[in-house]
Amino acid sequence: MSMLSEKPAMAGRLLAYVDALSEGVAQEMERDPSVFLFGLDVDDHKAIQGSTRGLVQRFGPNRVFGTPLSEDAMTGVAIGAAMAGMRPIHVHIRMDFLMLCMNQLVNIAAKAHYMFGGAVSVPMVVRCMIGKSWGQGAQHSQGLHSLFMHIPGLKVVAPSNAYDAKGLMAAAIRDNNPVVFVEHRLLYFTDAYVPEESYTVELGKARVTAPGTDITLVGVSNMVMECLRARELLAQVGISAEVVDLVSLQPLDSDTVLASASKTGKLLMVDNAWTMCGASAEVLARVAESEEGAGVRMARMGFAPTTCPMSPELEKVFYPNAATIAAKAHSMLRPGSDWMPDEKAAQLSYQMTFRGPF
Amino acid sequence: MSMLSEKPAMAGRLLAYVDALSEGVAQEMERDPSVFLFGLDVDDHKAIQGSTRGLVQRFGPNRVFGTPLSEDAMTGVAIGAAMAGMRPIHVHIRMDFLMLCMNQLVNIAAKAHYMFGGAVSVPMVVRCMIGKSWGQGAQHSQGLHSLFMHIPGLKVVAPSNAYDAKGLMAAAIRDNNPVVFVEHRLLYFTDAYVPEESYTVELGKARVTAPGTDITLVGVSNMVMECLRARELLAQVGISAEVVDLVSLQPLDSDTVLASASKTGKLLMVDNAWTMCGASAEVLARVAESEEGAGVRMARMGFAPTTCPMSPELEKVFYPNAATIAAKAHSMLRPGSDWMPDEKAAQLSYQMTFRGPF
Amino acid sequence: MKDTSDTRRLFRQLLRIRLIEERVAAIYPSDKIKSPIHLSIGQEAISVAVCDVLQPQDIIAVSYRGHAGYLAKGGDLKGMIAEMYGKPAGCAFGKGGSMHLVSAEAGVMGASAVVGTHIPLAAGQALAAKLRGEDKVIVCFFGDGATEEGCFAETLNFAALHKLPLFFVCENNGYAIHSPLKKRWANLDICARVRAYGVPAVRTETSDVTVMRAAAEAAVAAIRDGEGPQFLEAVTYRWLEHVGPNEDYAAGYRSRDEMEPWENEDPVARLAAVMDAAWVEKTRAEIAAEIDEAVEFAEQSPIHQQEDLYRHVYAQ
Amino acid sequence: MKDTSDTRRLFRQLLRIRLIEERVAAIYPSDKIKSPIHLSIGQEAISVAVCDVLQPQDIIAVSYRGHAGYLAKGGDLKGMIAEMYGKPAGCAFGKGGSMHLVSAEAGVMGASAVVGTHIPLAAGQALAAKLRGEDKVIVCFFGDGATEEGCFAETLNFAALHKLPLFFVCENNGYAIHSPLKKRWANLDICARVRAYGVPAVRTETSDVTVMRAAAEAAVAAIRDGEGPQFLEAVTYRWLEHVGPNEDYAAGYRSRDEMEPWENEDPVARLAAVMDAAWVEKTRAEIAAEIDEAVEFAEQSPIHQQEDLYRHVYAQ
Ligand SMILES: Cc1ncc(C[n+]2csc(CCOP(=O)(O)OP(=O)(O)O)c2C)c(N)n1
Ligand SMILES: Cc1ncc(C[n+]2csc(CCOP(=O)(O)OP(=O)(O)O)c2C)c(N)n1
Ligand SMILES: [Mg+2]
Ligand SMILES: [Mg+2]
Repeated sequence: MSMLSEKPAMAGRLLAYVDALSEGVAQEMERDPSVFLFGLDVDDHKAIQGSTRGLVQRFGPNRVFGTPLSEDAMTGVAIGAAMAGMRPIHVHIRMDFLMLCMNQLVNIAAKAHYMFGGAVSVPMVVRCMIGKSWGQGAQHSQGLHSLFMHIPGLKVVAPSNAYDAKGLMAAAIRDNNPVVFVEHRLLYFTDAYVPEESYTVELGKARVTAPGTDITLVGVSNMVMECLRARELLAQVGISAEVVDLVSLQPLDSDTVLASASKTGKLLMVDNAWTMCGASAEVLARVAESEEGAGVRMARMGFAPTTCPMSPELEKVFYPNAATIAAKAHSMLRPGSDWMPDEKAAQLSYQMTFRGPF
Repeated sequence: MSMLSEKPAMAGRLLAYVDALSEGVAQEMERDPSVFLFGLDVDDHKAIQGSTRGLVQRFGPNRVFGTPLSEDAMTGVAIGAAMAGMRPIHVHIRMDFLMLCMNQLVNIAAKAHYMFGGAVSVPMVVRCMIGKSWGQGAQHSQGLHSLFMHIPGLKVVAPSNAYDAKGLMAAAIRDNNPVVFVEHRLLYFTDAYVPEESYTVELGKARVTAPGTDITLVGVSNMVMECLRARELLAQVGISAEVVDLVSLQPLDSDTVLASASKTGKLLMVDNAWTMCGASAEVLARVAESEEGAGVRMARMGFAPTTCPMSPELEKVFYPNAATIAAKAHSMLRPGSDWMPDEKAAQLSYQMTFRGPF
Repeated sequence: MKDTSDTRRLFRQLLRIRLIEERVAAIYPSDKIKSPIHLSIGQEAISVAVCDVLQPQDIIAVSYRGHAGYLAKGGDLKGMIAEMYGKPAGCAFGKGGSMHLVSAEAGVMGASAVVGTHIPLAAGQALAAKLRGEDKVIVCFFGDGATEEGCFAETLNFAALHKLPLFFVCENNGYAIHSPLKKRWANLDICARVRAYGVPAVRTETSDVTVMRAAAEAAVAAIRDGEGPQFLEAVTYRWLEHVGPNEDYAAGYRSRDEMEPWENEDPVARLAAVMDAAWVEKTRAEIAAEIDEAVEFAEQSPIHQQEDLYRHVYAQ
Repeated sequence: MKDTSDTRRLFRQLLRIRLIEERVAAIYPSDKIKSPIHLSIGQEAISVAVCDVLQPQDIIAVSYRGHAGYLAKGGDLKGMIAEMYGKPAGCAFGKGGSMHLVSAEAGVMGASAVVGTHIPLAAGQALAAKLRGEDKVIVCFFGDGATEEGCFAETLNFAALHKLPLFFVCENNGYAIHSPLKKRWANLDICARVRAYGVPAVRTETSDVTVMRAAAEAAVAAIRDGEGPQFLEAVTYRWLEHVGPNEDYAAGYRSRDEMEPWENEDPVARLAAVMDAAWVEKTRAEIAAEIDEAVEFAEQSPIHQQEDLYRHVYAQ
C-alpha cells in the first residue's frame, strides 16, 4: 500500500514542532537561494511564536522580512514572485487571516498553472496556524482547511507532529504548486524524534499512527493527538482503535482510510474544523461511494456547529477531545451502554503545560 | 414530513427567473423602507443581465446604487448598515468575486450575532451568480457555495426556478441573518408559474420535484434542470428516478434527501460545483452517518476536479449534463451494461437558446 | 489647563479608564481573565477627547484595543469586566471577550480582532444614518497598522463619495505589534494620503486632551454640518506590550527613552496636578470603589451552561 | 510628427494592433470565438508607447483587456488568435481564452479577469527581479476601475517601501464598464493619490504616441536607475462597448460626442497622414497577410481531446 511508513524514524533528537518548522525552512533556504520567507512579524523577537526564530539573523533581511498589514496584496506578491521562479513562504500567525487572501489564493494561485495552459507555475507555501484556547475567540481559532481543499490546484497539508512538520515543510517548499501549510498552536511545543539532516515527507499520503482492530479513528492535525489519547482510554475498556493521521488533506489519501475502515468496519473521523462540507464530510463521502466502504458504520466530529466562543466553559464544549472522542467511538461499538471516561485522565499533557495569552 | 410542497403552485403567470428576482426585490423594497440594493453596475442599462431592471427608476438612487470596485469594503458597508437595522442586498455579477469578500463574510457577517452574544444581527442578502458557457473560463464560472455552507452563521440558498427565486428572495430579505443567494446564469431565462402577489419560500427545506422509485437524483441550482432531463432519459430505458431539489443549502434539509434515498436505495447527488468538500460530500456524509442510510448506494457528480477551461470542447466535459447524469445513474442501477443516451436529445432547450458573451 | 467643570469631566474619564486598565493588568496574572488583552494605557486621551464631543445617539467603532473607547462612550463597566471573565453577564454574553466589546445602549459597535475590518462596518453604519436622515455621527477608531489594509483605502473613497457622517480617528502609536512605521510606510504623512482621497485630515501630536478635544469638536461639527467624512491622526504611544499586562522595553524593538516624553506629558498626571487635590482623591476613591464592585460582580456572576454554546448562532 | 524610423516603428505597431482588433471584432459574430472579448481599440497607443521603451527581459502584466499589451510586447499573434478559439495551439493551450493571454517568451505575465488582481502579482515579479539583482523592469497595465480595489493601495505602499522596479500604467478611459469616474471617485486626481503613497506620478491626456513614449521613457529610466516605482496615468478612451465587438453609444450611458475628439486625434490616422503613402499601404498589406495567416492557423489547428481537461491541474 502507498501510505506513509507506520512511524517516523526514531532517529535524530527530540525536537519541538516549532523548532522543526524553522529547521525545515532553514535547510531549504540553505539549499535553494530562491526560497524566501515573509509575512507580518516574521522577523521580530517573538518570531511567530518561535517558528521563524533565527532565520533573519541567518539569512538576512532580504530573504526574511516583515510586511505591512496588507495580506491580500502580499499574497499576490508571493504568487507573482513564485511565477517569476522564486519559492516564497508567506506566513500568517492565524489561519483566520487567510480570508483576506482568498481572492489571490483561489482565483490566481490555484488556477494559474491551468488557466495559462502550463506556461506558469506557482511554487509557494502559505504557512498558517490554527489558534486554540485562552479565549482566542471567534476570529483567531478557525480551522479553514476545507475551503482550500475544495479548490483544484491548491495542495493542503496539516502536520500533527514535529517529524512531519519538518519533512512536509521541505516537501511543500520543493513542490511546484501552492501549498497551504496548516499548523496548530497547541502542537508547537510537542516533541518528536527528528533527524538532523534534511528529508521530505511525501505529500498526499496518510499514515496509520497506531494499529487497532475495532474502529478506525481518523484525525487531522492536533486532533490526531486527541485520537491517540482516546485510543488509550478505549483500550482501558477493551476496545482496540486504529488511528490514522491524514497528514495531507489535498491530495487526500482516502485509500489508507478505506483500507483501515474496511478492516475495522467502523470509522470515526475527527477534524480540527467544522464538519459541514469539511474534510470529514469528504472522507465519509469517499468511503460511502466506494465498494469496500459498503457496510462501514461512520460518524464524524469537529468543532460544534457554532462560532468559537471566548468563554472557557463553552470553549471546552466547542472542541472534540479525547474523552468525547472515546465516548463517541464507544457508542458506535456498544450502542446500548453509556460510557464517558474521566475528564481529568483524558487531558493531554501538552494542554496542561500550555499557558496564554497569544 | 417537512419538505416543501411537491410543486410550486401553478398559479400566476409564466415569468422568467430574471424577472422573478427583480420582482421579489421590488416587492420587498415596497414593503420595507429599510431594504436597499447596491453593488457594481446594478443601476446601469444592462441591470445585471436584467435582474435589477427598473429598480433604480422605481426606488431612486438612494436605495439602488452602483459602487466603486471595492468588493471587500462594500461588503463591510453592507454588514455595518445591516447592524444598524437596514436590510441591504449586495449584488455580485459573478460568485467568483465573493473571494474578495471572504474576510467580511466569514469573520464578521457570520460571527457577529454570536460573537456579540446576540447584541447585534446582520440581516443582509448577498446575491451572486454562477457563470457558465461561452468561455467564461477559470474566474467567471465557479460555484463556491460550499465555502459558505462550511461557516456557521451564514445561510445559503440556490433557487433552481423562477418560483423559488422570487419566494426565496423575499424570505432571504426578511431573514435576520446573512444569506448568500446563489443564482445561475443559465437559469435567468427559464420560466415558471409565479404568483403576482408577494410570498415566501421557507429557507431550509428541500423539495421533491419529480417522483420516482428506483434512484434519487439530488440537484443544486441549474443541476436540478439537468437531473430532470436525465430523469426523462432514464424513463426511456425503464428507470424511474426521483428528483430532489435542495433549494436551501444551509440550513440543509437532509431529511428529505434521506427519506427519498432510503426509499429508492440509490442516491446520486449532482452539484454545480466541485465535489471535494462540497455540498455533495456533505449530503453523502449525512446519509452515511444515518441509521436509515445504511445500505444506500451513493455517488456524486460535479465539476471535473480541474479549473474551468475556456475551450468549448473541454468546457463540455467539465460539467455534468443530462446525458452523463443519466449514464451514471444507469450504471449504478445496472452495473454490467454500458449505456449512454444520445447527446443531442439530452440537450436542454434553454441551453440551445442561450448565446454569449457575458 | 485649569480646574474647571470641563477639565474635571475630562480628567475623571481619563483617570477612570487608566485605573480600570491598571486593574485589568493587575488581575491578569491570576489567570482569571482567559482572553488576550490589548490595553490602552497611554492612549486614553484620544477616546476621552473624541467621545466628549459626541451625543448619545452617535456610534463608535473600536478594535480589539477597545477598552478606552468602550468606556469613554459610556459602555457599562460591569459588562466589560464580566465579558473578560467570559461570563454570561458580560456585554457580549461572555462569548466575545476583551477583543469583542459591544454596547447597543451606549452606541459601541461590536469590536473586531481582524485588523481593519471595522472600518467599512463603520461606513455602513454611517450610510444607514444618512439613508434614514438621522442626526448621527459615526466615529471609527483604529491604529496606524489598520491603514495599510486595502479596505481602509476603499472605505475612504466610498465615504468621501457619499459624504458619509463618518469620523476616522487613527491612533498612531507608531507600531503594529513590534513593527515601526518606517518598516511599513514609504511616506509617513498619512494625512496627505487621506486628503488625496477627498477626506479632510488633521494631525495632533500631543497628549493634551483639550487640544485633541478641540480637533475632534471641529471635525464632528463639520460632519454634523453635512460636510462629509473627516480624519484625525492622533499621534500617541502605547506604554505596555502589544498584548498583555506588562512593559516590554527589554525586548529590544523599542527603547524606554522613546516612551519617556509621553510619560512626562501624561495627561492623567498633568491634569491631576492642576485639580483640587481633595477632589482628585475623592474621585479616585469613587472610581476605585466602582471598579471593586465591577470586579466583584464579574467574579461572582454565574458561569455558562453548556447549552449556551448553541445560542446566538442564528438570529431569530 | 515626421516620417522617421522611430515613427514608422510606432505606427506599424499601432496599425497592427488596430487591424488585429478589428479583425477579431469582425470574426466575433460568427461565434467562432466563444470567449468574452474586451477590445483595446482607441487605447492602443499606451501599450505601444510603453512597450517601445522596454527590453526583451522586461515583463508586462495585463488584464482581461490585454490584447494590445500582449501584441506590443511581442506576444505571438497565432498563439493569441488560437487562444481565442480555444485551441491547444493557443498561447494558454486554449484554456484561458481572450481574457487570459500569456507569453513566457515575450515577457507577458498571465492575464487575470478579476479586476486588480494582477497588480500585486506584478509587484511580486518586481520583488523577484530585485532579490535576484536582475536588470528588469516590470510594467503593470490596468484600468481606472482597478485603482479602487484595496490591493492597489496595498501594492503602491509595498512597492514604494521596497523601491521595486515597477511601472504602474493606469489606462484611464473614464469608465468601469458603464460607470463613469465621478460616480466612483471623490477626488479625480489619481496622481495625487498615488504620490501620497510615495510613488512619483505623471499624467498624459493625449493620443499622441510620441508624447506618451517620452513619459514612459523617463519613468522606465528612473526605474532602471534604482529610483523605485513610477506611475503613469494615461487618459484615453474606449471606442467600443466594454465587452464585445460593437459600439454602444445608443445605450445612453455616454454619448458619441464624448468620443469624437479622440477619434479626431486617432494616432493611427494621424501618423498614417504623415507617413509615406506607399509604405503605409505596403505595411497594411503585410499586416493583413499576417493576420490572414494567423486566423487560418487558428481555424485549422486541431481542437482539444477530452483528456486535455485533466492536464495542468498541478505542476509536476
Ligand atoms: C488582518 C489581521 N492581520 C494581522 C493581525 C495580527 N495583529 C493583531 S494587532 C496587529 C497590529 C495592529 O497595529 P495597529 O493597527 O497600529 O494597532 P495597535 O495594535 O497599534 O493599536 C496585528 C498585525 C490581525 N489581528 N488581523
Ligand atoms: C473584482 C472584480 N469585480 C468586478 C468585475 C466585473 N468587471 C469586469 S471589468 C470591470 C470594470 C473595470 O474597469 P477598469 O479597471 O477601468 O478597466 P476597463 O475595462 O475600463 O479597461 C468590472 C467591474 C471583475 N471582473 N472583477
Ligand atoms: Mg499601532
Ligand atoms: Mg476604465
